[in-house]
Amino acid sequence: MARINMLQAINSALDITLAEHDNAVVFGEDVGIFGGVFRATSHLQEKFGRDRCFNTPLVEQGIIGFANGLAAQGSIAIAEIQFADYIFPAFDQIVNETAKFRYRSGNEFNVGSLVIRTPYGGGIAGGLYHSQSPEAYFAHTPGVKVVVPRNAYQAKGLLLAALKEPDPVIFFEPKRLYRASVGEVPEGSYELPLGKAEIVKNGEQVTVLAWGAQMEIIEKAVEMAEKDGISCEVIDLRTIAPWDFETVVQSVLKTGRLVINHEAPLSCGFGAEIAATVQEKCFLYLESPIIRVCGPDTPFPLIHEKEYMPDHLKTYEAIKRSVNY
Amino acid sequence: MARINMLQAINSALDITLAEHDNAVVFGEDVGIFGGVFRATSHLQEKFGRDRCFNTPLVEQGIIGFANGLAAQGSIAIAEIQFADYIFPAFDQIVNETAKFRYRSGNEFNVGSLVIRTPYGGGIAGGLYHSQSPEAYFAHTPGVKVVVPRNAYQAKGLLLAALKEPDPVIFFEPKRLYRASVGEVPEGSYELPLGKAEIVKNGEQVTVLAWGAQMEIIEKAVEMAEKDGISCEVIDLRTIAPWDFETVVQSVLKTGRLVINHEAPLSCGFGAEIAATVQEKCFLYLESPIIRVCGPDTPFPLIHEKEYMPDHLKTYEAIKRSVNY
Amino acid sequence: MLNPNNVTVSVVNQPHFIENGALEIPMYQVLNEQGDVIEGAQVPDIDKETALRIFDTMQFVRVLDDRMIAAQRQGRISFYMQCLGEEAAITASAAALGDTDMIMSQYREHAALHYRGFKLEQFMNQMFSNEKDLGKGRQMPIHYGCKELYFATVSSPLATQIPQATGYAYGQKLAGKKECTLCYFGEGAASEGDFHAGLNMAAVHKVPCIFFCRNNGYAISTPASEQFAGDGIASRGLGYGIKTIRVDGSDALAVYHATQLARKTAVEDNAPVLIESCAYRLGGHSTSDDPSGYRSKDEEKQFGSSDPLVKFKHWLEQKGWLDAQDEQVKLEELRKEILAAVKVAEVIDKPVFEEMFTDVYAEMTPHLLEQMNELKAHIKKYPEAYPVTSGRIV
Amino acid sequence: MLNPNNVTVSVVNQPHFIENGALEIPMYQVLNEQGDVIEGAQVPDIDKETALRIFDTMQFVRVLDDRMIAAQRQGRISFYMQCLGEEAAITASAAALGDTDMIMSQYREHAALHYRGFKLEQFMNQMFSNEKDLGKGRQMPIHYGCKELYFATVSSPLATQIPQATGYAYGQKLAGKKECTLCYFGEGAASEGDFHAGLNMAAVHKVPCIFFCRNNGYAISTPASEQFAGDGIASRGLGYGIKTIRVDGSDALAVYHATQLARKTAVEDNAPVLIESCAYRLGGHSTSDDPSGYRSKDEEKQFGSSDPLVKFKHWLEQKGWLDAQDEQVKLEELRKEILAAVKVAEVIDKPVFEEMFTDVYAEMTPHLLEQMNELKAHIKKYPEAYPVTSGRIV
Ligand SMILES: Cc1ncc(C[n+]2csc(CCOP(=O)(O)OP(=O)(O)O)c2C)c(N)n1
Ligand SMILES: Cc1ncc(C[n+]2csc(CCOP(=O)(O)OP(=O)(O)O)c2C)c(N)n1
Ligand SMILES: [Mg+2]
Ligand SMILES: [Mg+2]
Repeated sequence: MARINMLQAINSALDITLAEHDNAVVFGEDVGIFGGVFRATSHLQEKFGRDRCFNTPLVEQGIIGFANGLAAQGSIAIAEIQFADYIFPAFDQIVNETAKFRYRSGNEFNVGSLVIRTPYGGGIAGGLYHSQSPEAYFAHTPGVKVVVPRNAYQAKGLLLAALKEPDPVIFFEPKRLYRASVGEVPEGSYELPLGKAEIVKNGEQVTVLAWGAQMEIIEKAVEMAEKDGISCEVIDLRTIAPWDFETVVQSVLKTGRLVINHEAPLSCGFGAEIAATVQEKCFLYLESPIIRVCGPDTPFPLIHEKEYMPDHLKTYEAIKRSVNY
Repeated sequence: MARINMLQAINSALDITLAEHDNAVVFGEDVGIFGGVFRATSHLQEKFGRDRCFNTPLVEQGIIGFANGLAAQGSIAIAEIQFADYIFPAFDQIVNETAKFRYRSGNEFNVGSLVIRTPYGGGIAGGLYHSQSPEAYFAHTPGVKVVVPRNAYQAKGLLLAALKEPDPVIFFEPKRLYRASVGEVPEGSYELPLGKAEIVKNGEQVTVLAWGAQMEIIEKAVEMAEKDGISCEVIDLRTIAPWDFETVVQSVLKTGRLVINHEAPLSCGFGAEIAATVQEKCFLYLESPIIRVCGPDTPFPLIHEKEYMPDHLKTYEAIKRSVNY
Repeated sequence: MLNPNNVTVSVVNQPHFIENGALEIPMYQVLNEQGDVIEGAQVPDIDKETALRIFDTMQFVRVLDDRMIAAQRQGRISFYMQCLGEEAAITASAAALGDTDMIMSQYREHAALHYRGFKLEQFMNQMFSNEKDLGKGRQMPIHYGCKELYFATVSSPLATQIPQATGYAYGQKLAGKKECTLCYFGEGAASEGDFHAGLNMAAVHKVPCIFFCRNNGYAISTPASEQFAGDGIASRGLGYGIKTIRVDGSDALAVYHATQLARKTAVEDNAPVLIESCAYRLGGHSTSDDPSGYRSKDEEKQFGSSDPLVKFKHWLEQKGWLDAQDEQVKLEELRKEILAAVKVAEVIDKPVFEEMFTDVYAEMTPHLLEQMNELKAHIKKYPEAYPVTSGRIV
Repeated sequence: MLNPNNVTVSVVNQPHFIENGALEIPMYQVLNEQGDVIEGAQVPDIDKETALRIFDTMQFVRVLDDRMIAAQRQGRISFYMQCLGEEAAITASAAALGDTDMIMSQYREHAALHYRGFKLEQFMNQMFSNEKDLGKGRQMPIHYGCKELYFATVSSPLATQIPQATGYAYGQKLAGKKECTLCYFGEGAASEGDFHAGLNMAAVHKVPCIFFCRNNGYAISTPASEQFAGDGIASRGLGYGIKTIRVDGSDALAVYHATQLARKTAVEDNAPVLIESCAYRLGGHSTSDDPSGYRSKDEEKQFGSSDPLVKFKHWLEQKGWLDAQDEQVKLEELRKEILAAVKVAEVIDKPVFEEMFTDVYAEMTPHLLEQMNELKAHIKKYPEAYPVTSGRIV
């Protein structure tokens, strides 16, 4: 165990995987000698050579197209998209190819050994194009799995699990926590389960749910609420697709209330799916409407970042509204 | 008034627009002399010349990139994407450019005069790649408007309105109705409002909501349900973004029940947003959980198309479940 | 690298523009219109067995296409695409590969699959979406794929296979196998961004990949002249620093030779090669298409003259490798076999209902399990409404 | 069209591969390293006023860049990008345009905007995201845009402006205006699918567009040698059938002349032109970047020698158009002006909170209205948490 940050944890997961598997390859824009613009791939080229860790030309659709082919061939393809905002040129390769590779071929071929890593989210003064949280687009895309870690420990364990998973995974990394999230992380290999939410804190009156960087936001809000005497259950969804509805439903059956938080715009964000499912499965148990605390339906504005963010205060207010309904 | 089909209605809207505006341009794959693979653009090149209606090279990202530029210049850009399944290579141009053009420039520039037309949906034995309904992706994208007509009359009126709208519009055309939907359509120009749902039928016990080609499906289901003595209110949403939550909420406040139908996969489909919003706004009035009758979370399978489709029987069963909860 | 900008360094002091025509890209031909070897032409090393296997495949596909178009007209299958006029381009290129070289195709290249050994009934099972289809009936007719034969499953979105071929070939190189990937695509698909991505990455990362562009003059109704303004697709090769050749796609020998040489470059030098094969698309785009809406019979006559089968047959006969007498009998037999295979395939059961939910993920998720069970109960309630599957739901 | 395949028709009977080096693409230069006109070089028609305006802009930008990098280090702005080494390429190309020609840029081309007349305070207002920013504070620093000056707002996603430039130019042609669009992008951005789309469509649809590629040897840390394997970006022009020229990007006269000629072709022949301008990126990619992580000081020294300002200044002095004496005074004044402008801009109010919701659509939708009102109430409740806007919420 050592105290390291999330970038180091991710780097370690990649390092372990490249060392274990000769056919594991890391690639993307600037991931080579430079180690990526955030340095998540530092030293990998040095250690494993230019064949196993390399810069690609600047073309996201090519990176994912290449990754699909490489994974279909049987290699472990680990692609980096420099910012989640730049995943959209690769959208066709992901939605029409990655997600449907196994299904359309009747399992003759698959790209299960593909992991796409990409930093997402706001809070770094990135404006419209260095702040987006596009997980909902992929949650509407059967065939891919979507994972978002909340801290260094989770990041390494979930990434190692994603790399073993026989399905393609999009791994969204909360970039504002890259250096900020520091914690005890085992040096060796370990895995945390995909498709399983984690109850971070037990509580009675209201379930508060988020994922990734928003976890620390809701935890802060919950702290405030508990001071008011509101007992909150806190859930980290961890995997967005397929999401662990059972854990969430169990929790809401108990608390009768649900507050969901995400950074992406409200409309048709993943919070909508959670709310729609939970209202159906917990109908008779709900004490108040499910509340979503999300980004508004605007692009991400630089100067009004604070106003835009679904922060702890907005979440705290929502918890109170939920309980006092 | 003449009885024409949806393709003719669309063709007429385009014809009127090209005749009225010298700077209106129609383009896309095979839309020129051939008139498009579905013939929605028949005779337009003949009438208005190759400068005003033309084939593009086979590159969707180029078509929408070109369209964004052309609209920014001030022309009326009317782009066709041959199948909605092939809109994904243009996803970046739509999500990062079209949708954010006005916002990011502080209204210095805009692409409000852009309309993207594209046939969507299943029911024509098209399998994975000629059947998709991707409207939810765009509903999660602030800055674009999304419209889906249910018949020939609606198609012409909504398309003409979309062409006048000062915002970019994605116009999804239900391709299985192209020839099947025949009705009285005025020869001249007329507009139907964007952002307004239509109550197609009044009822008391349950609100049944859909859009586009699924309207005839829910109408069939409602017919069955009414024979059982269930009074249904039927709503055609018409505009997906921004959607008319007021009309829907008013209806559910009255009926206390809601069944939503869409072809796209259930998870994070637009039904999720409707359900999430309605449970919040109608919480105390809901008599039973909101039910979504949707495509399952799989790619669109050719041979199991019937099984896949959220058909009238599934909808009928859902209506009964909703009422008998 | 010459310098940080990676450009040549010669200097001029007058503004000099490069224009169309600056570089001649001739077309490689071995056979003339009749099928005689052109004087002075280099005939590739080809043995009798290979030559006959190529010819057999070309014939097979010609007859198959003809019969399946008829079957589509009769409403027995929903859709079909033929390769009329392009049989030599596809078959001879596939023949120049090793058995374990990967083929990634667009959709008009079933000849390559047949050459590899895909059986008549396998074609049929796919087209009739029955339970023996390797693709489990999920895709439209002609979307074949077969892992055993190293033929990637066809995917309708155009050009997506191009960067995938680059990635696949990279994996082959990494594994140290002396294998390559051959990627087919049309001149229309070459307009997609994925083409640019795939070729550029292949050149930069030095992968053993052959990019085989079938320039057949049309993308549905769009003529090549409205698709690009350069000199074919070959003129792009230089821009990527990829070795490039243009061949007459109706000439099986030229295609075979060019592909042989390309394979050698790919495998021995770990370098991609671009082949532009020109052969007019003689038929409609697909059974949904009617070319009379966009091109004249005259044009079809003028450019459809050079039938690859006639040419290659003539050459085989001259070599004394083919016995012209058998021809009619053989074709008649083939027709019968195909018709018989249609009849078998169309009555084979369709895939069971559960196959709708498998293969979305390696293992079915709880969500899908729930959805599957709900649907099962529903079908049991209304079996007549779902005749394809209800009979076998228990 | 030559034939349906749209290819040249010459035939060879031996397989002949086209390879790198088949076509020489020299670089156009007028000035040598010192700034002397190379013997025999064609000097473009340029008047004193234009030449001095180019030089003034180059100087302005050099000083602005220097000062704003310092401001970023001091934490006054969050981010900056300089164009060190590329001042001539950007300024001289912009100078060759008409006032109403559209400019679509990548991000490193603020020199073009200054040349057009964008004022110092306008730059500042954008960088400080204050309420006078034309972009309403929504984008990161250096994402300028100005309708009045025909300069499209910068958008971070790379290469998206390339097909947009094609479309914009198509609109100009349709409107019958004798105008063109100039589109700037880096050699890295040229790898994107949108590059391929934009250039191919421009050639096919014959639009008056100049594609100006700044090949500066790097895309962040990725050297050109890992970006492409052909001969620069110019070698792609032929593939699209686009007239193409390569120029020395540190040579203001060569760039000016090439762009002048390109504009003539664009506007008079309705034909696109590709210009590849080579000038080494002397500085870091942005203030977030540290080049020492991926390139040597040696390399920087070797290729950074030819300073476009030094060269152009030398030429101007030789012409007798520039008075060397004033130089230092002028630069000092500029620095002061800039510092003063920083101080003004940084204290101007930020855009009011409502601007977060405007311009998503032409008119605010009911959804946004609801969200805005909710947020307003929230901010009123917690004003200290939203100091940027709470003060002006009523
Ligand atoms: C991304 C995408 N866009 C559009 C289509 C529809 N489409 C199918 S085939 C075709 C034409 C392809 O032409 P080409 O690549 O020249 O191949 P050919 O049919 O001539 O063999 C088009 C436009 C598609 N399948 N995928
Ligand atoms: C689609 C997209 N992918 C990645 C990035 C991140 N990014 C910003 S600038 C840059 C390098 C661009 O290099 P080049 O085009 O050569 O321009 P230069 O910076 O050298 O002027 C990258 C990768 C981006 N902005 N957009
Ligand atoms: Mg073609
Ligand atoms: Mg560069």
